[in-house]
Parts: sequence; structure tokens; C-alpha cells
Amino acid sequence: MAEDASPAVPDGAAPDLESLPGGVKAALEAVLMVIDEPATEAELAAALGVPAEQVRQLLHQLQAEYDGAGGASGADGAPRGFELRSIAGGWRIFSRGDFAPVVSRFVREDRTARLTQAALETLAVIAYRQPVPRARISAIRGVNVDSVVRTLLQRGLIAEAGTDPESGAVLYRTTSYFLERLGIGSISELPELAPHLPGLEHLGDLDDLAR
Amino acid sequence: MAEDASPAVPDGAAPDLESLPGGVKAALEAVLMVIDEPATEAELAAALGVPAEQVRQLLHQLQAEYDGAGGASGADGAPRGFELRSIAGGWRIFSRGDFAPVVSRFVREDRTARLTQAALETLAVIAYRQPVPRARISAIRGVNVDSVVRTLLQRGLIAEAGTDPESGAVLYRTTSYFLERLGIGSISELPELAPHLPGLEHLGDLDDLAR
Amino acid sequence: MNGPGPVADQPLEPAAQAPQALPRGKQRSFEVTLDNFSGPFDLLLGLIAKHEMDITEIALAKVTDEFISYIRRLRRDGEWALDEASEFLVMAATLLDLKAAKLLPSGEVESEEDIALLEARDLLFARLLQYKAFKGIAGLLSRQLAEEGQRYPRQVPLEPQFAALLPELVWRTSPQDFAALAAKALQPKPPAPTEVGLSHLHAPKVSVREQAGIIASRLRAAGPQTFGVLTADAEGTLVVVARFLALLELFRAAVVAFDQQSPLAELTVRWTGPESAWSAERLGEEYDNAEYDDAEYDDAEYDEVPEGH
Repeated sequence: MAEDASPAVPDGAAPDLESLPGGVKAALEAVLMVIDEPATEAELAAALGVPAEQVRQLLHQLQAEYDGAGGASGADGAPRGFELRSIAGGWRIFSRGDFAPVVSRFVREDRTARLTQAALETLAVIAYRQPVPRARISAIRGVNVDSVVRTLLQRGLIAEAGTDPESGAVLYRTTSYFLERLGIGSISELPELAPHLPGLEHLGDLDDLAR
Repeated sequence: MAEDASPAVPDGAAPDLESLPGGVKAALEAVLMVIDEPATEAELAAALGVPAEQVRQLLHQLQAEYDGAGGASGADGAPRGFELRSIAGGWRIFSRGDFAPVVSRFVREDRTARLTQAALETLAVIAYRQPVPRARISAIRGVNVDSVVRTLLQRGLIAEAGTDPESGAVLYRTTSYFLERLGIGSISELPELAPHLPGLEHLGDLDDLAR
Repeated sequence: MNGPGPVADQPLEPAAQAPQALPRGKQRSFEVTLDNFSGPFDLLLGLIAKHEMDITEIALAKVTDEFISYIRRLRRDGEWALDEASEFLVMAATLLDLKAAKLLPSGEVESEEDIALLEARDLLFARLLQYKAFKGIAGLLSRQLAEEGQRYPRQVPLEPQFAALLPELVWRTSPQDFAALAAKALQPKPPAPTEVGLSHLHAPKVSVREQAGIIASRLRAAGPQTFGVLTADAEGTLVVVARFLALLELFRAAVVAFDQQSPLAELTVRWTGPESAWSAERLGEEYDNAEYDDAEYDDAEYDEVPEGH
């Protein structure tokens, strides 16, 4: 997410969007298609370097296009399989509600009913270090954990647990569903790490070194 | 994904796609909205309950629409802000490259992080010689590649691929993430080594001598 | 004699020198200045491969000396050209082998050994080209990765109503297994290496200083010797490279001299230092002092060969 919604674009990279094919509208579409949480008009305006009012107009124009208005969408004027929705003040592209049965079927047939090794290890880090911000998980694991954290959230094994008072970063914790799957009653019942880490009793001290 | 595209759908959910606005094409679009890794034509066909051949045609049709062909996209025939691409064995939606400066502000993953020359050369050797033991990479590059291999493993660009039956040495191969990052469908689409290697057809023989 | 023809007649494309992803984003290049040649090191290699310049006409020692002072200059400026340095080891070893092969009596192949040497020379050209080929490909990969990095994939969380439909998770991990996983994941990773071990190589670690000691004692005991003789017992390329670097170190310390009667003649090394009270301990300080803490140089690969313990 763009941190500051100030129109002054950081790193002076205000791209000349008008000169690109599709212009500001396509740029807006590009952002809406890949963001994983809704973006506000102010954030979008700041990133695009255009007035919020223009963003608002373009958002409604795109929304109408996707809905098949004016034959601007499919050549036959049919709606697209996706729609632009505004929830809680933010905008994002979703699959169109009409197709929920198809999407449901696709999701149900998902093969990945088992967690990957990477997901399990990340879950282990979160379980023993909770509440923990994503950046710290990444640092400990030595890799980007974005998609794995998304999977764990989706699976209900972890949840957000407020924000770090210092950095403002989102913190993650395990859920009661996790306890249930692991077959323990509470976090305090997690087996101790010490037997697996001979001579390393003070794990807290090690975190900063864990890179 | 279900291997058999048998019409007998669990809980009888074979939706009558034709009757929905936008038809099968829009339904396909809807599914593309929820995938988070490349989806194969077979998987998509199974979800939609239509032949893979039809899915293939529709995918290419969507691809052309997004690229602005035939004025079917934006009312002005301009390309959309996103594109549909076939990579790493499946199809997936991406933001259009032109808009990277804007999109990157909303995305956490830094896809522009550069690899060092040493890492690139090592990656090249692994890509063309896989599965390959570390000692052979060292021999070709003439230097120790320990830390570089570790970096590439951490970035998910390479993975271990069992051990050499003779020497017992760990073998390395490139990952599907590597294909995805390169935007290609398979290893066979890598640029040919031959033009860079005039007159040397039997390189395999050389590696062992290059020590 | 099959000659280097099939390989060397092919042009070495300067185009293969793709733009490199240099850590500092600043293009650096090692330039050599010789009596008969001045230009980038890469070009020098290209010329050799094309036979436009005879390997024996190149003062190899001078190239290396210039390279070492180049590296030293960079270090003084606070920059380390590690990629170049490690590349140089490859090139130095290859040049050295090429030179050795070229020192055969020309035209007449008399023994099987000669033939083997000539074949070795072809292989060395091939190895040089292979290395350059991968360099070229690395440039292509770099460009493609950069271009592809401009596109971001759509990967959004499933809406809750769909997430609820996911097949029930298969969970087969016991609390103990889970703790073991956690312990492994939380174990501190090895720090970014400032020095890389050679343990995985089947070759033993080779110390330049040690090799300098060997060379010094031989020269003092047996008098002037050719480089070929001095490296005749080397167990592998690594030792040859170490002896080569050791010779340059000895030369820089002004305790050896090189004699070459004519451009095609053999290179002879003779001891010019003190007959006693000389120790190799003083050599190679620039390797020992190699300090670079910039995380971008994680891929440092240089100091391992000359480092002696």
C-alpha cells in the first residue's frame, strides 16, 4: 500500500501515464487488478499523480465497462467475468457474483489440501514467536513469505493480531483452529523448543541474528 | 484438479454457463480472478465443465481482447491495464508491464531486485545443465559457488533435485518460480546456448575436464 | 594436429558482453595496458581466442600485476570488484594453461604427450568459450528477469465465502514434529559469508603463501627453473593458479625474476632474493586483509583461493 497519500509522488517517478497505451484508465486498472486489499481513491490518486476526482470518474467508468454498459466491454456488450466493487471505502476487482457456482467448483477441486513444507515452517515460526510481524517472519525464514502467509490466513490457521505499537506493522498469531488441528488445548502446550536446539535456550536473543 | 471432466459434478453444480450473461468466456474470466498460481487449460476446463479445446480458444480470445485487438477491449480499442499470459505451464493474469512504476507502489514483493553477476552466471549454468551438482557448477564457473547457490535457493529460483547416484552429491534444478519470473512456459523456451558457443557441440564432455 | 580451428575461428562476439547487473550500478572494467595491447581484459581474451594476438607475446605477469594494483586501487577507494576478481582467477588459470600449451616446439608433434598438450589447448579454448557463453546467457537472463519483473501477477486472497469451500486441510504433523520444524526454522542462518569454504570441492584448500614457500625453496635449492617445471607436480588447476599467483607475489616482492629469450621462448624463473632469512609469511597481505562488509557482496567468491590458514 502507498504509505503516504500525498500527491507529491516519492522518488519523483510520476510516470507520463497519458503517453502510455490506455492512459490513466489502464494504469488504474493495472493497480486494481493486482492489489490484494482494497485501495482508497486517495491512495490511487496519489500513486497515479492525478486528482482524486478524476480517479473517481475513471473508477465509475471502469465499473460500467465491466458491467457491460455501452457495449464497451465484450464485443457483444456482455458483462465481463469480473467486477469492480467498493467495500469499506476501498476499491478492488472481484470475480462477478453471477459466476460464484463456477468459482466454487474450481475452489472445491483445489488439490492443495496439504500444507507445503514452506507453509508448515512459516506456521511454526508464527506459533513460537507470536504475535509477530510479517517482516520478522521473512527475516527468520530468509525468503519472502507473502504468499505463504496468505495461504495460512485463508486456511484459518493464523489471524491478524493488531499492529506493532512501534512500527505499525500488522502482527500475526495462530488461531484456535490451529490448536484444534495440532491437537493441543492452548499455545502453552506447544512442545518446548529446547530439546531440538541444544544449547540455545535464549531464543529471544537470537532473533536479531537470525538472518 | 479433477482429472476426469466427467459431467457428473459433485453436488450437481454443473451451472448452465451459456445462460449466464457473458457465457463461458466470462465464467473463465471469473475463475482467472481467483487463482493464485498459473492454472492449466485442463484445470480450467474441469472447473467450467467444457472441453479443453474450447478453453484454449477462449483464453486466446481473452488474451487478444486485453491486448486491445479488434476494439473489443476499451471502447477505444486500447489495451487494458492487465494481460493474460501463458507461463510456467499455466495461465495467469498480470498487470501490464508499462504500468510497473505505479503498480509497484501497491505491491509488497519486489520483483525488480537484481541478482549479482555471479548469481546470474550460476543460475545460467544450472538452467542449462540441470540437474547439476554444485561441484560441476564450480568447475564451469571456475570459482566456488556455495554462497551464490544458497542465495538462489533462498530466492526460490532453484531447488534441490535429489542426489547424483554415483557421487552422492546434491543436484540442483531450476523451479517453476524461475520459469514464472522469466515469463516462459518451460525450460525448452530458454534462449539457445549454441549461438553463444560457436562450434562446440559436445559440451557435456568438457565439463568434466574443466577442473 | 587438429589445431584450435573449429573453435578459435569463430568470432567471439563483443555482443555477448551483455549489460551486467553490477552491484553498484556503476560500470567498471579492468583495463590492461601492455606494449602491444591496451583495452578491456575481456577484449584481450577475445583477441587471444581469435589468434589475433599470440598468447606468448602477452606479458602475463604484467597483466596480473596490473590487475592486482587495480584491485588494490578499488579497495583504497572503498570498492571491491569481487565479480571481476573471481573472474580473473578463471581467466588467469586459462591463460596460464594456454601459455603452457603454446610453449611446445611449434609445428612438430613428436610424442603422445605433445598431442595431449595440443588437445588440452583446444579444450582450454573451448572452456574459455563455454565460460563466456554462460556469461552471455547470464546477461540475457538478467534482461529478461528485469523486463518480466515489470509485470505483477494477480494473487489475491479468496473471498471468505470461497475460502470456506476449500477442501478440509490434511494435517499429519504431531506437536513434536511441529516443534522440530520450528526449531529448524528458528535456528540462526549462517551469517552472510565474508569468506567461503572450499569444503564442498573435492580439491583441497590451497594457500598462495604455502605455494610461494615451495617455489622459493625449490628455486633456491635447484636454481632457475621454467614455469612448466615449477608446476609439473601440481595436483590440479587450483594449485597451478596458486603457484601462478605466488610467483606474481614473489615477483612483486622482488625476490624472483623472469627471463624470456624471445617471444616464443620458454619462461624461466630465477631466485634473486636473499639466500636465507626470507619467509613467505610476508606475502599476500592483500588477500588476508580482504574486508568487505557490504551485504551486496554476499556472493563474494574471491578470497577463498588465495586465503591460507
